[in-house]
Amino acid sequence: MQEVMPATGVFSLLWLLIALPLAGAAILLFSGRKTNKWGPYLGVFTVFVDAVIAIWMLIAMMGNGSEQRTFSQNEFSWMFAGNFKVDMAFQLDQLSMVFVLLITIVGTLIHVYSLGYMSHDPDKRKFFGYLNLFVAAMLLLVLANNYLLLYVGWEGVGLASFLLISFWQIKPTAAAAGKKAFIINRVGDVGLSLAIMVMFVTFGSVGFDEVFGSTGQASEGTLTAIGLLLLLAACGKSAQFPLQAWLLDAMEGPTPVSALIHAATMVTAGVYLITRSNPIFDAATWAATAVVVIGVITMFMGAIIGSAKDDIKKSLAGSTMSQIGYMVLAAGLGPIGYVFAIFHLLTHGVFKAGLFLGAGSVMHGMNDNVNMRRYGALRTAMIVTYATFIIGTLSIMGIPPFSGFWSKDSIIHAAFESNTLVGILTIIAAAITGFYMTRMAAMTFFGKARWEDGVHPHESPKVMTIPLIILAVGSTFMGMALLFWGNIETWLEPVVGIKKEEIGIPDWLLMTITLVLVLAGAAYGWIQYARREVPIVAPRGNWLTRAAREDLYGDAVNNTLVVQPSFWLSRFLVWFDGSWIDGFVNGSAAFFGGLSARLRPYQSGFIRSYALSMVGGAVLVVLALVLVRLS
Amino acid sequence: MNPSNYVILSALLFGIGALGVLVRRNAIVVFMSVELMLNAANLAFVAFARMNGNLDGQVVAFFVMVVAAAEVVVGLAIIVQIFRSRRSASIDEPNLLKY
Amino acid sequence: MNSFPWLTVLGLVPLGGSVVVALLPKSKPLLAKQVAFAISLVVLALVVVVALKFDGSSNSPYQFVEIHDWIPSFGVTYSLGVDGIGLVLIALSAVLIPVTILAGWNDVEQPQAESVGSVKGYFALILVLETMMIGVFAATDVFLFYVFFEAMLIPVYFMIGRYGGAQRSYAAMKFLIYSLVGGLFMLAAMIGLYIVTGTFNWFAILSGADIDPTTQKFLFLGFFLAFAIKAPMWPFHTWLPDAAAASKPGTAVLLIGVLDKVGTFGMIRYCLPIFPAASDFYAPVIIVLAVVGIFYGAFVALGQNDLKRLFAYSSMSHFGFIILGIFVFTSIGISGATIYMVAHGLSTAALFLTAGYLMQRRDGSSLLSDYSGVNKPAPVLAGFFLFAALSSLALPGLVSFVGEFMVLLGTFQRYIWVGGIATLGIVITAAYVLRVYQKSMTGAVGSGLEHIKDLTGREITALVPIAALTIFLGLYPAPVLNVVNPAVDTVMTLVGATNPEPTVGISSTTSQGAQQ
Amino acid sequence: MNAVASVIHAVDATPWVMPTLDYRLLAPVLIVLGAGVVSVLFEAFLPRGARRPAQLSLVFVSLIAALIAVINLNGVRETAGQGALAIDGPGLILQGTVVVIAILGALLMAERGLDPNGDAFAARASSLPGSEDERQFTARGYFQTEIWTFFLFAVGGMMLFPIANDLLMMFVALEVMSLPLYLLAGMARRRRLLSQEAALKYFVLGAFASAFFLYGAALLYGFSGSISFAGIASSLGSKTGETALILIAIGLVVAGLLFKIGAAPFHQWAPDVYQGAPTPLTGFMAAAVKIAAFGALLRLLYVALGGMRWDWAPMLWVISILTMFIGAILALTQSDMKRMIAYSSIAQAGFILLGVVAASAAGLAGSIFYLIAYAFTTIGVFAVISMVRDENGEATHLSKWAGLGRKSPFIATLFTIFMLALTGIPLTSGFIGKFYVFTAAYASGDKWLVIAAVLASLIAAFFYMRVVVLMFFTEPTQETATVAIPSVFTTVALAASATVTVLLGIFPQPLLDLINNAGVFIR
Amino acid sequence: MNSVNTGEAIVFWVCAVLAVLGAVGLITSRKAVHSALWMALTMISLAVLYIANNAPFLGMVQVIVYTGAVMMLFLFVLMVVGVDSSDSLIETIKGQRFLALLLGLLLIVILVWGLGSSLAGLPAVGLDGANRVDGGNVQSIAHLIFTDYLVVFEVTSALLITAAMGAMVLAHREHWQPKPTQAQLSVARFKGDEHPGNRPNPGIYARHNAVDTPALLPDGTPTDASIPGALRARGEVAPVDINDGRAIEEADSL
Repeated sequence: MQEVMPATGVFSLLWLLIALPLAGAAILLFSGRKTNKWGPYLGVFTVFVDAVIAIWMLIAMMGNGSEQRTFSQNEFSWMFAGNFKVDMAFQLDQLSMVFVLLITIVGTLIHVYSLGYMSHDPDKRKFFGYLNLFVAAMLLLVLANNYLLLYVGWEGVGLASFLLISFWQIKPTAAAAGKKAFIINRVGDVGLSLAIMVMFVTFGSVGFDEVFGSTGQASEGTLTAIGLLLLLAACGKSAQFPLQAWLLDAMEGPTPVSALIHAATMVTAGVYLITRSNPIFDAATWAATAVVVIGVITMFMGAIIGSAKDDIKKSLAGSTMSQIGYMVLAAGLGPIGYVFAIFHLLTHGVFKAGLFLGAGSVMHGMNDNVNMRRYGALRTAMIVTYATFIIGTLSIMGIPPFSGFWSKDSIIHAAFESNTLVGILTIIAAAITGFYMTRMAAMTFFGKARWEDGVHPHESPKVMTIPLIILAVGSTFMGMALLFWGNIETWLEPVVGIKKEEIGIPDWLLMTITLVLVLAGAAYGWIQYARREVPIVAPRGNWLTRAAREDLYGDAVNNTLVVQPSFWLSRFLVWFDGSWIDGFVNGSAAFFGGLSARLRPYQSGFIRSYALSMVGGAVLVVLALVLVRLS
Repeated sequence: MNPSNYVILSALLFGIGALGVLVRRNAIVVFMSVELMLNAANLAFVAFARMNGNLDGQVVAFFVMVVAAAEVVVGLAIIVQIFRSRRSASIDEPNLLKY
Repeated sequence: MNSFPWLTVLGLVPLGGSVVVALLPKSKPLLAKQVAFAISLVVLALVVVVALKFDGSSNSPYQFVEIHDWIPSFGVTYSLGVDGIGLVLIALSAVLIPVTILAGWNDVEQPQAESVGSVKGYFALILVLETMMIGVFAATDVFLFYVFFEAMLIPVYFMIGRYGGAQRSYAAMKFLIYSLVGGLFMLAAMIGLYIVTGTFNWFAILSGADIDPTTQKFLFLGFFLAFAIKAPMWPFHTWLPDAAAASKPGTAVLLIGVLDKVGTFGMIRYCLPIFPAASDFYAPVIIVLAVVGIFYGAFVALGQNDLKRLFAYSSMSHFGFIILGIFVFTSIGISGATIYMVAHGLSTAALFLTAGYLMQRRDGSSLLSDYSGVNKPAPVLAGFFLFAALSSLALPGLVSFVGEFMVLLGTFQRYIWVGGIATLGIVITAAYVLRVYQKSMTGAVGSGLEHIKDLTGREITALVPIAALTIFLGLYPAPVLNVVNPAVDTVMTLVGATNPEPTVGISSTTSQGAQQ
Repeated sequence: MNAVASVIHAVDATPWVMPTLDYRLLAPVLIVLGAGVVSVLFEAFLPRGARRPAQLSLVFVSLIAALIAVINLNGVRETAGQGALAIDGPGLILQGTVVVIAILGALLMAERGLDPNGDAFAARASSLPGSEDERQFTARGYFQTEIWTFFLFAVGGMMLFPIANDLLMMFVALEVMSLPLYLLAGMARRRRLLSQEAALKYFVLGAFASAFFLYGAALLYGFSGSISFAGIASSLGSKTGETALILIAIGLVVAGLLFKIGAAPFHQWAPDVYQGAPTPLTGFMAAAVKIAAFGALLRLLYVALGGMRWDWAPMLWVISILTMFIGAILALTQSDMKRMIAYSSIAQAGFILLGVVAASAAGLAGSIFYLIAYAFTTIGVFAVISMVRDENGEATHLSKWAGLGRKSPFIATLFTIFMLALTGIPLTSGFIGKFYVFTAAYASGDKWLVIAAVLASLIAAFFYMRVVVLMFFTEPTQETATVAIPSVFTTVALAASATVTVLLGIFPQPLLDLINNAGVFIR
Repeated sequence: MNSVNTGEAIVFWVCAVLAVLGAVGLITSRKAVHSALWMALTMISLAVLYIANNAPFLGMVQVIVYTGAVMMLFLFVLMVVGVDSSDSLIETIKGQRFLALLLGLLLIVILVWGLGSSLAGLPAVGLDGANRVDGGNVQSIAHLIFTDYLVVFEVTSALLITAAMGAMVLAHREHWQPKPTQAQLSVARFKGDEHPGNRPNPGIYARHNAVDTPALLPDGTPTDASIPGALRARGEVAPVDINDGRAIEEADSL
């Protein structure tokens, strides 16, 4: 167990990490048009300051021994009743630290990039407000010291995601995509809620320390339940099967959003959750296995979808799914894989952000056209973008020495350590990665220009390219830096533990096989899309392509199984409410009205009828008396 | 024979009077039927007075006669008034107030 | 200082104010509004004072107690006092009234053919209603409670019937009759209670002998029916959509935001402590109905095209949560339900007021299909609408989340499966709330909406306190929990329920120790 | 034979003892009946112009004197008039209420400010409707002032009815009360055919009911050998046989009284009579007759037949439920205000019967409270009805009340208060009344009766509130009536009834104390 | 007199039959006058039965008050209303007759059964004792009326005043102007335009003496003055051929 240190020194600023962007968001969102001018800069500034603080904290943390790197700050009691008590408390440990760094640094870059990308948007101020809100929520997610507070960040990033996806909400598709993202995420949130509840019922607390501290006493069934529920949560946030359908639609949002939220940070929250909950998964093998299965499935789904999409962002989104699938399966492997899941998460955060921003840069130059079939030969028109994008591509494909190579190779290795089949599957997926990334790069930058009329591709302004360059540098060196200089394995070990197993084949062989397969895939992509003419209208393709273009029928399945039945039920209940429940109410009113109308004729106005009823009454009264006496 | 036969007779007369109220349409006849009922009650009072051995019943009967006389006067006045307005003594005729 | 009759004064101020407002000349509607608003602020200030003087850590759960004989023949006392729950709900009313007045500043003024009442009348009625609401939450005599409970109907009846929309007569009547159904059965049960206990005074009833279970079951039904209708619980809910649809937004806010809380408040205050055995006996049925209500309301809301009806059904769904929280008999559940009441009051206010602003900009149409793309011409309005929507779907960080989660947790603690199923409700909630937002606020600007004005300063001013409270209490609910929890503990003791202990490891004491 | 023999039996004649009459105890009744006689003299000897002021002064002075006389008897608990009258707490309260209601009723009847042509009574009841005679009498203002004689006699009868302590007194009081009312009911100035019809119906059915009462009384006498309630009560304890006789006797006597209170199925006269009779009289009648008749019913059942409680309670149970529901349900579809209130009064009678069924001290007190509350409210209701007019006089059709709240908010508000009281909404007298009788019934174990009453209240609420809907939630139209400005008479009556209605709702304790201290009937 | 001797039994049976007969006649006669007469029969029978029951005073009062006063009042009103008025035998209210018979008979059955079962075999105390106290039936009743029932007795006066006054108010037509005296009437008669003398009788000098045929003035011209106003108003005046009279004269002269 790690020792929990009080948050002193720079760590006393923990709350500020969250509060700064939150304040930024509040100012930007509530201040009105007055702040239009300087608002975006404020947005950048807050995140930048966060990044500075984060780096400062990192330095401070490295000054401590590896067992004294957990800092906790308790602000106040948040919810409490009976034996339930949750604090507004933050905790920074090594795992959080890397996330804080990722979020603040990549966040800063993307904020800067957005200054250019969104420069013409009238609602720019709001955009930065949302971005700041996102950063704040994401930081809360990773800094929370208990699951419930984590949940706040968890939904907070979902909210920011919703807001940013539907940022251009005048487009119905964007609005719909935002809603869809939120609702599907909510399904995952149900999982998280329930997991928290099970934890509370089991352990009497939802704090990380308390839960993990007594994991050993809980039954495996309970832990499996918690694990599966957490997995459900992770599926929602990280777009894992079967809750993957929202991510592709989420590309309706502005590209920086896709980069920050739907590639680098938010979607990896699921991985964070699983990794953070490692004591639970370690004790619940079935849940861990499920995590692996989900990861594998999503890894392939994402890859296949990414291979078929002509929309550059959606293709990248498919790739994101696939890469997160890697991370998830790695996390599912247990102590063997946690570190590498996080490792890959970090490298992926950087190179995928770069790729997305690159794609954004391309779109910027192509009048926001996202169809790669109308790209081609852009390498000359936008050289910086081209260069950084290619670096990113190489990185994600796992070509040495780019960052992706190190992290992905670690995962493949870990997979083999755990289970040969999973290992083989990861290699195959890597090959597909090679294919679709090459396809993307080829369609965009190589081949003939297939531009639409009136499009004049041009390089993006500095404010956009500089972040690209920085991210490209990161894509290149970060893997090595983290692995060798940063020593990520030992860094994270106190939190997640680490375990090494021997595998049957030597490392170099595995690496080679992987590389060969990736290159084969890349070659196939090159041949298909750089050498050959790319038709402007997509050919029909085989069944897999068609299915992939339909997101592997994810929406169709959701519609058939969930959405449509819901609407039918809703319509039925509306009818039922009006006709039956309200019908009963109004019916009983009508009944008495009708009864009244039916009885009125007996008040006939004839004295003799009245006398008759009086005689009847007298008889009734007498009979009643007699009957009572008799009974 | 038993004195209670008087009571039985009064019951019979009472019932017949009630029946008369129900079936007759001439207001005056209806009213006569009511008087018959009062008389039946009187007979009962008288008979019970004898059976109980006190005179309260007879006193009551006496007062009932007074009351009945007053009632007759009022009743007939009302009937005459109605007759003047409507030229009819039918009890079914005044039938504007109903439902 | 406690001898000062704070609660009486609190109740009398709005009552006197309403008389003043009613006596103002008809020709000066503005003055009437200003006076009404000022009085509501005075009440709010008084409530703040009372809240500050309230001692959350005190041993006596009821404070500011005043007891005077009222109708000694019936054992009826004029007895007031607040516990945390009552205090919180009084505060909620005191906050919502000025907000409603401000938001509804011009609601009854427009030359609308449908409305038949005078401007000052509306505001006078609001103030009367405030008195009744304070009374109902502060009464510590069952009879007194009932008096306020029933008398409260009348101002609302007039507010719906005189100032409402097309179906107002029908809706007002339906509201009244429905309420009377509950009220009269409660009267019968109350009488039964009196027969059994010989008193109406709350403290005396509690200290009195236990009622035998059979009687409890009988009497409980009377009380519960009244509260279930008021709440409204499925299937006693159909008055609410009609009432909400026919009333002015302000009326709807007070109706759903505060008035309906009387139902759930009554369950906590009266059903549970007085009839513990019956509560226990009926709890399964009620829980099932509550869960049905959660989903039923949500699904019907999903299919509604009328904004006000939709919100009414959503409220019904929310009330399902509240009732659920109450009847699981856990501290978390009941505390959560109380927070949920506050949260729901705020979110309903936000929803109805923004929807009201919106509708006012389009001739009062409440049809969802009449709106689209409002975000473009009126971003502030859309923003508040979104905020209200998020508050309604219990976004973490907002006070509604605190309530909802605690309710669900409390439920889960007691009945795992019920809690699990109820949790699914949050998905549907998100679905219908966002559907409304998507349809009305996003997309292409609907015809006729291109030039609508964004919110004015007054309108924003009305919403800001709600939003601020929603966020503040979402992040820092302690002020509410501090006063509510002792009251809930009292209820738990009275109902004889204990909180389930965690299945393993840390007992409650050590967990607290660990977190300190 | 015997008959002849008995006549000449002047053998052992005993000297007569002069009956003792405590005039203090009889004072209230004597004042009112005496005033009635004086009123006859006024009619005979005063010039036409002087009659009305004289009669009005007489009426008010005598009623106030009677009220003082009643108050003077506070705490008295004994029989008077050789046992014919029972002067006890409940009786005095009922008597006092009758007097107060009579004062209010007299105020309504004296009103001449609402209609330029005079009060609500026909100038000449004997003139033909629509005849030249009628026109001339009206135009010349030759109003009948005999109504005040009748009124005083009726009040006298009502004051006797609840304190009658033997069957004969009760019967005579019933007739003294009823005969003038039969006459007055037929004397409306407008819609005279309806009024005469009302009188005929009231009279014929009333006489019919009296006959039932009387026959039942005969059988009771036959059973017990006594007509005094005390004698009957003691015979119930001592006699065991003759069950059928006593049951039939109870049935018939009670049926006769149920007629007067308008309980179903003896209720059918009420709507017709209420609608046809002159409105001020309807108000007075609806309020005061109910008090008197319930008083009598209570005394008969509690004092004379208390021992048969287990026999008559279930029967009244049925009657009560029947009455509540028939009244409430039939009122739902009425379109005439007076008629609707008539049905409402039937329903209210059903509620009061709850207190009777309870057969306990609480039941008695509850019934009395309810009666008082109901009476004041009813007077107020009819005061308002008499004020709402169009060019044809009183506008009793409901459609004419649409939008009245807009045209005359104050009067509409008062009427709303009355409707709320009749509904039984808290803070009005009606609520406390309902509460009290329900409590009494519940305490006596009639739980399900209370539930039934609750249901009936619910149905009743619907039509009461419909009036509010009509007045306040509807726009005025061309048809809408106007509220005539009344003179001081109606104003005072209205103010008094509204004040009492609200005060009893908020501070009922003084009256409750009064009623509870009054105790139970003397036996 | 604890039991009924034979003589009384005979009286009872005769009078009972007559009383019931009268009652049945009362409710079955079509003509109201007949009903009244039937009722008188019942009344008198009852009077006899009262006497047979040791109530001679009541018997007499019955004859005087009922058969004398009340029945006369009835008959008097019957004359006012129209002595010929008779009920049609067709029942107009649906179900009334059936239900009336049903309930009426049920009532009778209940009463007769109930009373019969309760009273059968019950000994009668008899009034000898009671009557003897004050030396006779009349005295005893008087004693009671003026002691125990004094208040009732006094109150009854209110009833009688009410009745008298009610009858007056409802039936007495007061005049709104003083009644003209004979002198005033004759002055008015001669001042008016109308012919002060008798009007011609119908049909004088006309061929017909039917009322609708105008009389002929001495000069042979017809005059409407002989025709009742009602007929004139209805226009039912028979045409008169003036020449008719002449023709007759001529014929006579021939």
